[in-house]
Amino acid sequence: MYYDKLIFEISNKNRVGYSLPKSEFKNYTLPSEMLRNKEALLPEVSELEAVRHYTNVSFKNFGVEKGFYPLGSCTMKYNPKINQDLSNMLEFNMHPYSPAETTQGLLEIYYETQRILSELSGLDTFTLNPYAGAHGELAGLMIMGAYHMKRNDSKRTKVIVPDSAHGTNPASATVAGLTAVEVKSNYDGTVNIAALKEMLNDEIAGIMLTNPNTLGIFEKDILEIAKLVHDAGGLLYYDGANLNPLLGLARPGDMGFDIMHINLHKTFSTPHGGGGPGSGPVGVKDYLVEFLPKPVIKKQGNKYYIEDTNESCIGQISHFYGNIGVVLKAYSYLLTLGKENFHKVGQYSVLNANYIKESLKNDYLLAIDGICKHEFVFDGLIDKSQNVTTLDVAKRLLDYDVHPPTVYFPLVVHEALMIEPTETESKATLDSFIDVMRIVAEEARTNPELVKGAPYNTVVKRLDEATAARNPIVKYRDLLNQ
Amino acid sequence: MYYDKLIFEISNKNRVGYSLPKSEFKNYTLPSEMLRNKEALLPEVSELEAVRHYTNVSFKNFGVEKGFYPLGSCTMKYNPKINQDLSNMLEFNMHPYSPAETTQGLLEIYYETQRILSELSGLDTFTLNPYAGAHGELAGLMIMGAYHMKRNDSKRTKVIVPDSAHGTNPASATVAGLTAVEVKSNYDGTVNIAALKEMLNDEIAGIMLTNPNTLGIFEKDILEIAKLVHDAGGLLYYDGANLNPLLGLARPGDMGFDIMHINLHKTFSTPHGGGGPGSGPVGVKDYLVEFLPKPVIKKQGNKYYIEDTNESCIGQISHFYGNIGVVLKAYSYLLTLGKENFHKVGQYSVLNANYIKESLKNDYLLAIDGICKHEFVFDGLIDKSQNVTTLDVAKRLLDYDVHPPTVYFPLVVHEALMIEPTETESKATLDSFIDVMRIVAEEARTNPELVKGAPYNTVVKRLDEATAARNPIVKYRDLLNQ
Amino acid sequence: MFKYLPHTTDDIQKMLEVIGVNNIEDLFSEIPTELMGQDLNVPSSHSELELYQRFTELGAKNKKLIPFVGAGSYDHYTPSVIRHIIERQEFLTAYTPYQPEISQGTLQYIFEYQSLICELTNMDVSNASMYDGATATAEAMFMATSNRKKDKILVSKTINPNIIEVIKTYAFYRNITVDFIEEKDGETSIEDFKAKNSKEYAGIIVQSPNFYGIIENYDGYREILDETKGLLIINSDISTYSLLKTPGDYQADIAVGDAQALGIPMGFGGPYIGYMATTNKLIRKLPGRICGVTKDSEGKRAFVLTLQAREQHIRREKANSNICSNQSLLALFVTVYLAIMGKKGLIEAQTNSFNATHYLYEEVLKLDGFKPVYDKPFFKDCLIETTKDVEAINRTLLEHGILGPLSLGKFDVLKQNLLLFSATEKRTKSQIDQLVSLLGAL
Amino acid sequence: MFKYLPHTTDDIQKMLEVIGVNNIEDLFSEIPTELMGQDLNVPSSHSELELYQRFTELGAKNKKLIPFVGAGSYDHYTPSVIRHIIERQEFLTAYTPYQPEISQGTLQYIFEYQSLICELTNMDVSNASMYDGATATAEAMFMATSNRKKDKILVSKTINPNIIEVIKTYAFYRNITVDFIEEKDGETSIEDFKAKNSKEYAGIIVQSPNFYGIIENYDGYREILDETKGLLIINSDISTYSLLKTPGDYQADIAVGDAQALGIPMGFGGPYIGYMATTNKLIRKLPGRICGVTKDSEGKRAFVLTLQAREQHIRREKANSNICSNQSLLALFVTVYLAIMGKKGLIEAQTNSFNATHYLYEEVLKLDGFKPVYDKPFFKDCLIETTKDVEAINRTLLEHGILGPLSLGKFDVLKQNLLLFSATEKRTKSQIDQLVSLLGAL
Ligand SMILES: Cc1ncc(COP(=O)(O)O)c(C=O)c1O
Ligand SMILES: Cc1ncc(COP(=O)(O)O)c(C=O)c1O
Repeated sequence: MYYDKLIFEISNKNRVGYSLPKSEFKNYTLPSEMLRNKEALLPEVSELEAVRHYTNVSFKNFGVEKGFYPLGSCTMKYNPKINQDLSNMLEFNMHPYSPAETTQGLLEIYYETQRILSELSGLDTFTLNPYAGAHGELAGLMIMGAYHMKRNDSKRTKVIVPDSAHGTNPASATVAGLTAVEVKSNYDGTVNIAALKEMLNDEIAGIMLTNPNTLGIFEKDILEIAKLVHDAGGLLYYDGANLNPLLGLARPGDMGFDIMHINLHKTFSTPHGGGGPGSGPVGVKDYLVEFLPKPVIKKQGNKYYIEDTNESCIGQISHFYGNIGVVLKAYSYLLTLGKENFHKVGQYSVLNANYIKESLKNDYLLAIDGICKHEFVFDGLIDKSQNVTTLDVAKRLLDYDVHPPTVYFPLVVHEALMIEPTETESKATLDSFIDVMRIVAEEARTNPELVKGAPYNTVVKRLDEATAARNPIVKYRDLLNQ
Repeated sequence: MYYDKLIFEISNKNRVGYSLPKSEFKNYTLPSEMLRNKEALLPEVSELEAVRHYTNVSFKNFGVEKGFYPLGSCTMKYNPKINQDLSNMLEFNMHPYSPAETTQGLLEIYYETQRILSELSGLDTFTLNPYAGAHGELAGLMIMGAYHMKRNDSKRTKVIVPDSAHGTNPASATVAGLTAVEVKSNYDGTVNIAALKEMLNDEIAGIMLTNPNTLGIFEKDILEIAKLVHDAGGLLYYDGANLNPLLGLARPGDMGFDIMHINLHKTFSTPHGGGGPGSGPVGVKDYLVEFLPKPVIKKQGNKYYIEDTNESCIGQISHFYGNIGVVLKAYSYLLTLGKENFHKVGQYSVLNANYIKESLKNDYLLAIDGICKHEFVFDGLIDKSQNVTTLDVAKRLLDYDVHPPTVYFPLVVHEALMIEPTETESKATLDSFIDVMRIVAEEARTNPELVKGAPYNTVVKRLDEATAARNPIVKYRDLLNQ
Repeated sequence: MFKYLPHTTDDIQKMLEVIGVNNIEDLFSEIPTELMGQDLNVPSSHSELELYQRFTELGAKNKKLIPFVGAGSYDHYTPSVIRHIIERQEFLTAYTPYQPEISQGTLQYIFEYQSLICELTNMDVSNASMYDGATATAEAMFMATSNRKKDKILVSKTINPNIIEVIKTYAFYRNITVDFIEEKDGETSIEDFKAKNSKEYAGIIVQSPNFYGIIENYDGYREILDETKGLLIINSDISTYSLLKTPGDYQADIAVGDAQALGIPMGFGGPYIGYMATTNKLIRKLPGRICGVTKDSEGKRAFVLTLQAREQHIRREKANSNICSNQSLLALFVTVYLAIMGKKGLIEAQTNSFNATHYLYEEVLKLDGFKPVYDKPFFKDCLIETTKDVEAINRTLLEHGILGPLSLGKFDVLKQNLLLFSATEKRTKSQIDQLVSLLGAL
Repeated sequence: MFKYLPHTTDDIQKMLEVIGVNNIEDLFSEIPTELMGQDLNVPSSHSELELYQRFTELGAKNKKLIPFVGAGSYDHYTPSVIRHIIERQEFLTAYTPYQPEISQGTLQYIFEYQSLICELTNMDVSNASMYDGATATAEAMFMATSNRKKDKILVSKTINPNIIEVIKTYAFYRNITVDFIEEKDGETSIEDFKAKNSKEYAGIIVQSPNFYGIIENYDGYREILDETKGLLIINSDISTYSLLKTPGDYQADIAVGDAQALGIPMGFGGPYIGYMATTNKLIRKLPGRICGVTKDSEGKRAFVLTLQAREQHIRREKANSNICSNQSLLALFVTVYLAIMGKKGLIEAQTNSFNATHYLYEEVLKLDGFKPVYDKPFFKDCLIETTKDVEAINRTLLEHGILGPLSLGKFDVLKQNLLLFSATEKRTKSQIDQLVSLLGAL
């Protein structure tokens, strides 16, 4: 049966679900004008009621441990349990102001994680302070800005961003006080060198690239691009949200990138948590290290310490040192993969993507032919005669207990179905996905209305999103007041 | 979609899901005739495959945190998370042969748990060695036997067991080398005093009672019964599998019982785990303490120690000291309830049962009128004209996401539906159960075929149990060989 | 073979055949060879036993301390059930709820979270979370400057200096000018505010309880701002609204801050969760995700992400915020925390913290060498001045397993002898008495 | 109000009205008043914080030790995923699968468990679990005596003495006579067996690897027993069947023992899990639950408890066993363990343990004052005789955080100087070297 209750709707006056020790202190008082005057409507439930409620709520979700989750650009790989266990160790639950002598373990993890990321990426030093990918982009672009300012080259305010880029890229540019300008792409989303050359001038702060790009294509002229941008006085920013395809194989730093961010919640397997917490470490080449946001964790001899007095840095972008709990998990994952396996992540994620691509290209329209990297994009069904859209396909997949691919991104592909299988999936899982995709394609041909009416097996059916936006009901009190 | 795979069916040659450190030792060898000659067919899956498999398998189960579980005689109360957390503390994961000086914490928990159980039950000392209720019964009946033997009264080999008793009672008697004899009951399952008097003689080792009995009725003449049995030279055994109804209110020891067991996995909320592990502590009066199975945990001054040389004891009934992991959880629960709440467990479990009983007695046939204790029994629907059975009702409840009550037990009630709500359920939950039960009764009247065909919303429908028993397929290889 | 990588050689061979290449390397042939094959100085693969070993060693390099400091990270009690719920794979491993039909779990808790934030702050609408209280405050500044089309903002000096640092960083790169309002007796000076406020400013950002733990009073702020059409942005540790006057009571435009004090472990500073709530008027300026109620095609109540046109994935360079992933699982954490603690428990936990801090304050002030700094009502941080050697104080306390107060010298060399203490409901009387006796013995 | 008890006074009032009584006490009016209202000397209710505190203190009263002893409880590695799976509420909080339509989860893992036990033992059918290896062995004895209709059984003296104790207890009360087969050079004496065996006995119970870790050879046992129609019951730590000859290979009738060594934490002795498997011929004599395959009304494969007519809830006093709740969750534990470790991992873990124990054996024997007892192949326990002071040995080791060997003096005063060592795959070379050097320095 469909569980449709809100926690507020099972609440009952005077019920409790908590326990606290009896207070040992006398009651101190506050002037009454400082007190809130309207009681907050908070739940009153027993512990069992709370647990049962959220357990039933959880049943309405789809997680990686239920089934295949080929959500392009999101790298939904397996999130090992051991990372969770280790990050929960009480020894790591320290107050952020504990002196360095009492937090050497935590500081070592921070330091070592950034060091391993440096090795893997070919950039020299990382900060783990950014909270997510977009936050990393922001910090990275601030560094780009700071670099030019320090050189008194502050008319450089434009950042080149391809049209296929993730939405956070242009948005981060804006938030960092820069102006995003688009460069023409080739048909496969790679940078058009001629167009690039034309754009490069002394107003260009740099270029932001995802490589392989969001179409899954490696920028094969990257060395030339890097030279062009550098020669023009700009810097290269690498959106490494997803580092899977090249992990252990090739490094952004060696390609000429100066700044990058990595999403630990993608490549390094920290769970997405329904939309965070993430962690978006930013790495830079040596000549940019001074700009990294403070506080900075450093090592001297065998001791780790926190420096927060660096003058030339971009400033502070987080209250403390970032999402350390996420870093703990990533560090555990890095150690587990280890030297022996990093490159296999790259290889198998690419193998899996190409296998699906080749297996389905007779039913779905390949946006770009040829070898892809860890993900690729279909432009919907090949047979468009029945007007079955990418959205319809996605919804129909729900009925087969598969999480749909990313849809309608990247924007450059009209009916985009962006597929990223990740390396942790077996051939059997890929094969059953391929089967389901073929069945849906067949259904679209033979029974298009079936597909357009999907999903049927989910707890709720297609939703009316328009009404929700027209008349937003965004809290329980809005429901009460209806 | 129905997940129907066995772990063997997703296995793939050479795949692994484990990691071990590289061995640092040279390889020693064994004579080849000592080695197994047929390779075991064990799974070969990746960690994700294993996790995803068992997650999907878990979706096919119903647990207390999903919904109401009024399974009579099983006391399906809420199992607090904190008990789980505390029992997992690494500090308690000791080798059982660790010397007492290194396990004082564990021994204290063992000792204190038995002491609190003693207080609650009015018996003087407990052993926590028995692994489950039936195991406790066995140990308890051995103690009964040992007592008579020690007194050279060994013709006492009969144990009186009412017909309404749980199946383990007579079975335990047999396994303990005693003979179960049935005493006539009154209509409400209570002991017929006249019949009892007639049975009492010098072959009677004792009597086993559940009080309140499995029909939920308190044996109000218990003091008289105790006197009769004691005067006849017998002992009284209390099946305290479920101590809920009298917890903190009245004590078996005070009623005259000499021996009892308690199921920690019922009254004291350790999770049932799909059928164990349990823990069935056995308590005895002072004059029986010498018979408790060894090893025995004792206290001297502030120190705890293990004694395993007691000569008069019944012997050893477990390899070590019982299911300590279960004891840890029960101890945590005992401390949480505490003096302030024990009696409320008794009160509310009884309140809840009576509330349901009164609310449904116009639709379901009450086996026994009047106030019940923590559980009670319906003899199926009142309206039997449509031949809708208790089994049909139970199956139909599945469609409403309610776990059915215990069915066809106790055996003395033909169409038994045994309902035990427990104290952790709210009035709202009881009300919605009552609603569902009424709906099902109404369906049975108006649309009996609907009820007889149930369930409809479960992952599998009614099962063919007869074929399974006729031609048992009890392992994967049987399926392969089909 | 490796436990996270399922492919056998046989699998790989079959897949390569379908793709039509000979070996895996062929899938990387477009990558310039000079880029390939670096030898990496990285640890070798750890088995689980080795990993436990390593983390146990690392854990042992930290020293467990009993904290008597808050200053943005509070050692509150965490109900045991929370971890069990948020670690259910259904919640933990899901992505952002882009496919609402199979994400009703995430969407529902976001809706509950938004409802709770609105209840506590007395505001109309909350988003689904921000990174932390500091970045949320910086985003509130952007919201204000964008809405008011101004490039200046007023910020009170009584705000936590780390939050000020983040505001400054965000402001600097986006060419926003931050002007500060002076403090007076430990509070934001309303006189200075009146003096400085003008139509040039998008509004003012204040914090209460402020960095010193002092509860500020914003009566009159609304009126002052209405004259210049400025926005009132109030930052707070949200747990304090269990007892204290809310942004809604002050007719604030934006309520913002951290929700860490709702039982989130100190965790060396993160993950925490920034909250942000505003008025109906400003809903379309609110950054981040918002969940709303709708119906499915059969009329069932259901939840969706709504008003997405505000967000970066649609507006791209025109978006006012770049936030994408946020702190969703912590929103669930906070939601379960509030469900478990409930109306009574939240108040009890905060009242106990309040009382414990006040007891600490009273007892420390009885000692020689300690005196009050401001005579203002405070909540669960309190400021005490000492004539003793601050380093010696903290060293002694550390030796006894105690994390002592924060010296404001960290932010201002002149304030070396001002100590910021805090006690939560987890601090027992005997712990506080020990602290006091250690301080007394110095 | 209390967190586990949801009723408010208002709820209670309404419920009492429906029941038609005035107060809760009225629900207990039939209970003699002299039985009611005892004042109990029990602890008062602990909040979670107090409970953590209490358990932390209790935990600190134990001392973490590195064990070099097995003897029925082995410190093997536990893969991290197991706890996460078995603690899913779907598994953890369910009862015995009496309603198969909503218990397919439990039933399926039982079926997998049974399959795995059959694979490892090479037997036809396994039940869904027994309490522990010792009680399972006693139950095997009952199975044999009941099946053979005899009241005598032969038991080898090389069996773990605790198991023997349990066998003796169970036998004594049920009037079964246990006669012992002597040991010879650390093994069951086949000569003594031949000499004592007769039609009076239901069969023989042996253990391999036996208490000393020695791998016994049961060639010829089947033939000896066939002459008297006796049953062959082999007890073993099931993990050893990863490498060793199985009960099936010896045509045993019952395979029985403990499965703790499949990664179950030592846990101070429990919960562990007894396994029990037999031949098709004896399936109806097998105690406990058995899960079988069937179909549902739509033809889907599904699982049910089957052959329930054997069990106590149906046969009552005629049942041959009283077992009801067993160790179901541990059956899931073992199943997940075997899924994760798989064909290769199980062998690797056991081979590493075997090698570690042999290395330990070799190194200790190089020391003065230590010498071998038997010259027989052993597995992961090994027996060494010492001329040194056994108490001093264990005291010294304890001081270094090591749990030393088990002195057989615990069971036989004459064997004080026989030490039973063990090492698992968790023991590193440096740990063993430390042990050896401590022993050497004595
Ligand atoms: C290519 C790319 N860049 C940037 C981001 C932004 O990362 P986050 O959501 O962690 O802010 C994402 C993920 O959504 C991404 O896929
Ligand atoms: C009344 C009664 N007695 C005894 C038992 C046996 O307990 P266990 O299953 O733990 O052996 C039970 C539970 O099934 C019971 O309900």
